[in-house]
Amino acid sequence: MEAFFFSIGVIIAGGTLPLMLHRHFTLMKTVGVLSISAGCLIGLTNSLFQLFRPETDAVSFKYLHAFSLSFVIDGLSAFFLVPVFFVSFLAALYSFHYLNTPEKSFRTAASYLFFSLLIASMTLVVTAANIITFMLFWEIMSLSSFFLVVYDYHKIETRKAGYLYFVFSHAGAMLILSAFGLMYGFSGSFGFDGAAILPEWVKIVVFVLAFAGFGSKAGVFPFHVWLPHAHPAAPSHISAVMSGVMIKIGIYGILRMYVALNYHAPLFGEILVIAGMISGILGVVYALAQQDIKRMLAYSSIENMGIILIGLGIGMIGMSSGNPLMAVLGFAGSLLHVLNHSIFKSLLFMGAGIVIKKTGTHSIDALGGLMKKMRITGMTFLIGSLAISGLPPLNGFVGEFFIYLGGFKGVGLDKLSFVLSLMAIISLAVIGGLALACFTKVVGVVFQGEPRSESAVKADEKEPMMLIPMVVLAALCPIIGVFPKAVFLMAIRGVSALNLGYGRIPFSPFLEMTENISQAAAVFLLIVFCMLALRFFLYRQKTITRTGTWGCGFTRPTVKMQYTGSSYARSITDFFKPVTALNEDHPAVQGVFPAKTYYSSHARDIAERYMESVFVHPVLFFFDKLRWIQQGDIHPYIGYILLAIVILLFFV
Amino acid sequence: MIESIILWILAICLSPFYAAVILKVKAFFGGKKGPPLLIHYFTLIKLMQKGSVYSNSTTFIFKMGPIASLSAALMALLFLPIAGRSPVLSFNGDVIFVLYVLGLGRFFTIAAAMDTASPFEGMGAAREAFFPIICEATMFMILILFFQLTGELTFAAYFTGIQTSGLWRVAGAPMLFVVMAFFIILLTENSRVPVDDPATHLELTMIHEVMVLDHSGPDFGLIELGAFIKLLFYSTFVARLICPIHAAHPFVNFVIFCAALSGVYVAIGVTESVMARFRMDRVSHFVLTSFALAFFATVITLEFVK
Amino acid sequence: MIHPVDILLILVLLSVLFAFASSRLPVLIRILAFQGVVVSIVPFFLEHEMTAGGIIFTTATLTIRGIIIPWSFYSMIKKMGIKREVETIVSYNASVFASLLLIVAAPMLSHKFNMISFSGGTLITSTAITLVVAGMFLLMARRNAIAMVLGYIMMENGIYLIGTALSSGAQHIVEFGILLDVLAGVMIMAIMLQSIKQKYDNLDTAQLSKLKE
Amino acid sequence: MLEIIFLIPFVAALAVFFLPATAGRVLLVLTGIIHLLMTIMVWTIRPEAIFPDYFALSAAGLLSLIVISLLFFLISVYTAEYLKQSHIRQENIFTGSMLLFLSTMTMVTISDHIMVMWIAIEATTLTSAPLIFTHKTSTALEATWKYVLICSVGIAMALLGSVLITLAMDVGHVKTAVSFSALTEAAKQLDPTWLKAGFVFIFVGYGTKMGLAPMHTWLPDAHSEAPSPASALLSGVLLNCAYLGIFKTNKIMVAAGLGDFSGTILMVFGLMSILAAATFIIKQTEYKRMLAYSSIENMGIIAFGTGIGGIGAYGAILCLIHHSLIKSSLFLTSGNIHSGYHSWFIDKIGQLPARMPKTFVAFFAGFAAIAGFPPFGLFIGELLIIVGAFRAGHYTMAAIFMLSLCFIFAGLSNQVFKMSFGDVSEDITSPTPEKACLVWPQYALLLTSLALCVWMPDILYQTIMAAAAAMGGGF
Repeated sequence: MEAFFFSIGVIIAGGTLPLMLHRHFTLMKTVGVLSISAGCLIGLTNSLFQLFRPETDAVSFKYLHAFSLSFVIDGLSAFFLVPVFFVSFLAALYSFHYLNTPEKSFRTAASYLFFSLLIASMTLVVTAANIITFMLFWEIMSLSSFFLVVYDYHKIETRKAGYLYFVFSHAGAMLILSAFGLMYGFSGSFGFDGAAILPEWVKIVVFVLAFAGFGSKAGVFPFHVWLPHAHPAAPSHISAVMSGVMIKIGIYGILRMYVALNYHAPLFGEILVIAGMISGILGVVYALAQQDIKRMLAYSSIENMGIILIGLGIGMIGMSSGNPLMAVLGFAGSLLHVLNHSIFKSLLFMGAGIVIKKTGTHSIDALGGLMKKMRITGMTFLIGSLAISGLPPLNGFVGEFFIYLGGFKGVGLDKLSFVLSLMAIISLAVIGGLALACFTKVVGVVFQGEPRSESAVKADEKEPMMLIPMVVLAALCPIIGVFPKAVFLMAIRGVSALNLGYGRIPFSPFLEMTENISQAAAVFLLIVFCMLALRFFLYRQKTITRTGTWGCGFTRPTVKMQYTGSSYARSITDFFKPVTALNEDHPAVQGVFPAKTYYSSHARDIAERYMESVFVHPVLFFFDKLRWIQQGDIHPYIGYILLAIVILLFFV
Repeated sequence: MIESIILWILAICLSPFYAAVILKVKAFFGGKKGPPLLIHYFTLIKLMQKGSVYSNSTTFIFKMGPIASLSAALMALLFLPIAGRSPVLSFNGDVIFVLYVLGLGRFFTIAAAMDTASPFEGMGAAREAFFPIICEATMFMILILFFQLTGELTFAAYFTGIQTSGLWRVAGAPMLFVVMAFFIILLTENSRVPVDDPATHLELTMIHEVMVLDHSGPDFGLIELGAFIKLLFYSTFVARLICPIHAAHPFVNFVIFCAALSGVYVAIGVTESVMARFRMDRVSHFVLTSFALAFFATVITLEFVK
Repeated sequence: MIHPVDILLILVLLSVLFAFASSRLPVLIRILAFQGVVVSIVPFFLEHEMTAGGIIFTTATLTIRGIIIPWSFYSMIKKMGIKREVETIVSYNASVFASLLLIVAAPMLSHKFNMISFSGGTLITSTAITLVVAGMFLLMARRNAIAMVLGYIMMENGIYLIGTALSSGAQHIVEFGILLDVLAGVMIMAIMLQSIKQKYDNLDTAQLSKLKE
Repeated sequence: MLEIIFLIPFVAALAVFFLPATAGRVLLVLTGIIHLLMTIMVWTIRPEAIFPDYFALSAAGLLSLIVISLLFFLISVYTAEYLKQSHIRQENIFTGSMLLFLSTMTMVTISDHIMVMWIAIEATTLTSAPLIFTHKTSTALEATWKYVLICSVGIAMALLGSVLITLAMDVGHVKTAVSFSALTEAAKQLDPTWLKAGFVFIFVGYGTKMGLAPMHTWLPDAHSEAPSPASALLSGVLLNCAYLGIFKTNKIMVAAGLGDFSGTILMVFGLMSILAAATFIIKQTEYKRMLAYSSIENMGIIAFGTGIGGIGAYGAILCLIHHSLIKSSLFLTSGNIHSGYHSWFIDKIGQLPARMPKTFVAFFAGFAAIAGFPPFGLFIGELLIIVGAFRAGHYTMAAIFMLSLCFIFAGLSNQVFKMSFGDVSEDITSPTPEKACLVWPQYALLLTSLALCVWMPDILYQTIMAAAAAMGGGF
């Protein structure tokens, strides 16, 4: 535990020192990055060590006399600590070259402060062992990430994003607090472990409330509205941390509540599976429809949260129906996906960050051909895309594979569990296919083909500190994909902390599965290698000519003729028409010599649309109607006093 | 094991031959003599001997495309019980692995197409990305059914030995739906009429062929080979399902299997001859039909089993 | 036999009626002066024994309520040339009707609280309630600022009545407090009145409704 | 010797009326310092009062006293600088009234007798009226008029309530001093009907002064029209004084076993206040009015917490302390913003970080604090109130409470965003000069709130617990 707090101390120091050094830009960045990354490394080693230790560490401090700040590192906490420290470490490195405007020296320093606070609060939330501690650091986490989101507050979209994020995180916190309040109300103790004695109906209410609250942080549909706004608005290393790890804290919250309540109602699993399916499918459909590269990645995070939730739901269904194998597979699969998603999503955000920085545009349809100028970025982005599409032999597949296996175990169950397992499997399949379409679109349009605009022509990549983290992350994807054993053991450690009542979870049946994956992946790589050799052999001493792309007989092709991302996605989004209504803007062509015209379209998020018309407008209308109270004349004001007295006297 | 590997190699070698059966059937319906049954071998050899022309727009991904798609097809075949013999590789959940490996092949095919900056190839890529989504859903629906029937998640459990006839025994008539669903998947995944027309010359209406417009020489050869293997892979399902007979002697078995396979290819050829290809926006409905069939099969069977 | 206090109280109630009906400021002020005097002398007729301090306080109250305040308002109207008409929100006829209703309702309310069981006449509590509510009514129904202040004074009269008549334990601090309140409060209000007059040249509070949502 | 603490500012105020303006400023700060020192002394040695029937120290009073004293000191530092910049006619009246205001508020905190308390609270109204009227504009006039009249009517109700409580004593044949402490001890013997009636009147009366809806109507006007230091005082401490009256009466009610009755009233009015605040914050156009409505919200929260009792009462007292610290800092900051942009309209403010970085930090930190974010103390207070509400089983009320807090947050942050980051029409991005004396008091206030969320002195904790214990506080 000391090492844990020490690492947090170092991280915070990395946030405060830059504030003092903000006059020396490079020195400030060096100090900040070094300190934060060193702290993260210490924390990472410590949490790996903690993860494989049998006993849990607990520590408690007195707080404001009556309360205590207690922290516990059990398997679950340690499991979530790993990605938090790891991704933050790489994001800190990445920021060194990413934040390179000396004119904004002070703002950069402030961003390091909030960055360090964000890391610290995430780790403290994950280790918090009572309500007060949890809420305290949860709110600090929201607040510090908010400041990071509004880093570029000059842009109006950023301000809108920051506002949405702020309001949603507050509402989410209120929901969580109400769940905690109920817990405290019935148990009378602030600790999580007191929750096990609640009556059953209270447990259900608590779980539902907590799910809604944590779900809004995790970006679960329909509480996700803030996410596609906030993640693109933040600087890219922050997006990487937010999308890579911060939203997982919401998942952690759900799991922690599940552990604390120690109640295995089938309802929990059902809620999670259904929410997961909706988030997964809609998330990826919207991702496909996006034209902004970071927004698209943000929606893809929603999709992956859906996959994780499906896994958790399968685990909970397995738990409630007394199917240990299904439970462990579901939980372990989704924990694995938590880890994997944090790796490839932060990789993709970092890649997108470089692309945006170098080309100055967010729009997918304005880019193209970057693979030639940004080789490393392109390669790593490609690997990340393969991984996030869940393709073997990369890591994205591993988690999904276990979730599938768990889901198939559920097919053998009765009625509702069967239907849900069936739907879970089908939706995982559909999500997989759509994700593939989505990421082929991004890779194909952004990195391949020819540049579609001037800005995409003069891109380069020279900053090593931005490339190294991406290379590290990209290397991890195939490594975990081929040798999932180690991370799977980590996930099992996490699952055993879930208090499922199975005692020690045996490793052997699961290790066999990971062995299978390794073996198959190895065979596959062997085949690929043979094919490469074959190809090399076939091309010996052959004439290779280079020329323009064949235009099917069209002799003057231009880059404008290329297929764009929007047209690529159109047929699929049309298939999901009811939820992906397009907003089109296209002034009609008129007159003999028509002026230049344009066409723009974007898919509107159904939740966002209905949030306005179903919730925001009625609320505003209601409060508008109340405004006559303060109409300026003093006479009714005195009447209010009389009225209050008269009404109250009735009750005397 | 050795036997399985021999069968695997045999299947690879036979795949171009069977693809030519389709051409022969189509020629028969067209009242023509048609190309020889070994035409695809000639084409492959010819292609392998040539050099290549690459577009200036392309990168290494363009060259990765053929390799990835061929490797994926080869990998998939490794898990497939050919002629009812146990496959080379098999483990719990290999069906999922295979489907996703095929996805990897598709990813690279699409990426290679996008690499050329050609509008037509982009169009094909978009379609290639779209239709298989529904196919995968159907495949998983069928898998759920098979899992319910056998309790296993391997191809070996479905198509080895007497297992297949076991499926028929338990599920009965609904199995016909599954066969039809499989056939539709086969047509879609392998870009056959009525989803796609490999013989057309109008790039705007093509899916798979248009994606490989810029590939040439050995690269194109590898793609072709991959396509043949993939076709064989799906045809094997259908063949085993319509002809689940398992004889004691492996050779007899193999002959029966080959005959069934020929039947499937003839059926493809007949379909191609008597049907016109769909309008692009109707294709998704057609593919959805397969999902509906699989869904009904599952629901009916489960009622039946209970 | 009619208790002497009751006679006083009936006079007070009458003054309420008149106050509601009067449309002229000077008349209103005079009625309030009269009411102040009557209310102030009520303690003399109650059965408490009067201490020296009590007598002093009562006399002081009498002077302030009956003489100083009315006189100062009177002179203010004269000096500043304030319009004598009282602008209303609720018309005079309706006001009179309301006051009648009030006088009927007040005893019912005092019954509810068993107030009659206290020393003094039966009327004392209902009169006090009437005064308080009537004062608030004036505050709500008159637009003229002076009339509103007068309403406030009427309210204070009612509270004074309850304070002195009903509670014996409250020592003189109650009376002192009320006195201070009336004096200082009215003084501040008078300053405000002057400022309003300076700013708007009349005392119609309808102009004072700019601060609103 | 306790009384001296309110006599000193009184004497100082009298002196200021006869001194030149600059000397008045010095005396203002000086009195602030002396008052703070004396408050600390009162905390440590707890002197006896000369008139023990009228004045006595109570836990709640001590808390209010230290808050008043600290706030006044910091605000006086700000005011001294503020007065140099703004051109207020008859500055002596302003400074003198501030000191008188301090004197009367101090008197509220140490008064124990029901009537003395009432007199002191009424006196705060009278002494603060000149502060609101400082600018002498027509709107200031209107605000003052409404303030004086509505508060006087309200306070008259409180007087009636106090009289009714003495009646309750008579009916119950209780013979003690009419002081809160004595009454709390004898609460069981008081006549419950009269006590309830008395509470209703006192609640409505002091509630008017405290700004509980629907009696809050004067508050936004008065707070927006007063000069910023005066608004800070009004919002930061005046409301607390009124609350003290309700708190002490509620204490009697709880002791008399009528806690349910008074608690329900407090909770319902608390919720109404929060909803009223939400109504007007959402579409607010002037930032000072917005802050004023936020005060109404916080008073509602405090009333709600007090009504819950138990852990909620503890939370309410925390909220009371932190609200004073934070809200007064926000009002002071609003004065800075006005001096930079010369407008009270939210639309006209923008790009704060570029133009007034220090003010921005104070403003945004204040906003985060008032919205209940850690590491500021309001967070703990609100958290305790919410869990307390659940503990006491008021689920519906807790739900309404949290929902309206969300609405208010949405409204408040929308406006604060516009002000902080929005674009301004005129294109001035060069920083406006910011005097140290005009930002450090805010920082000090916010840092105090922050520090109290991290570490609380034992004596403070004991006092809060003692105050909350009367409401069944504690855990």
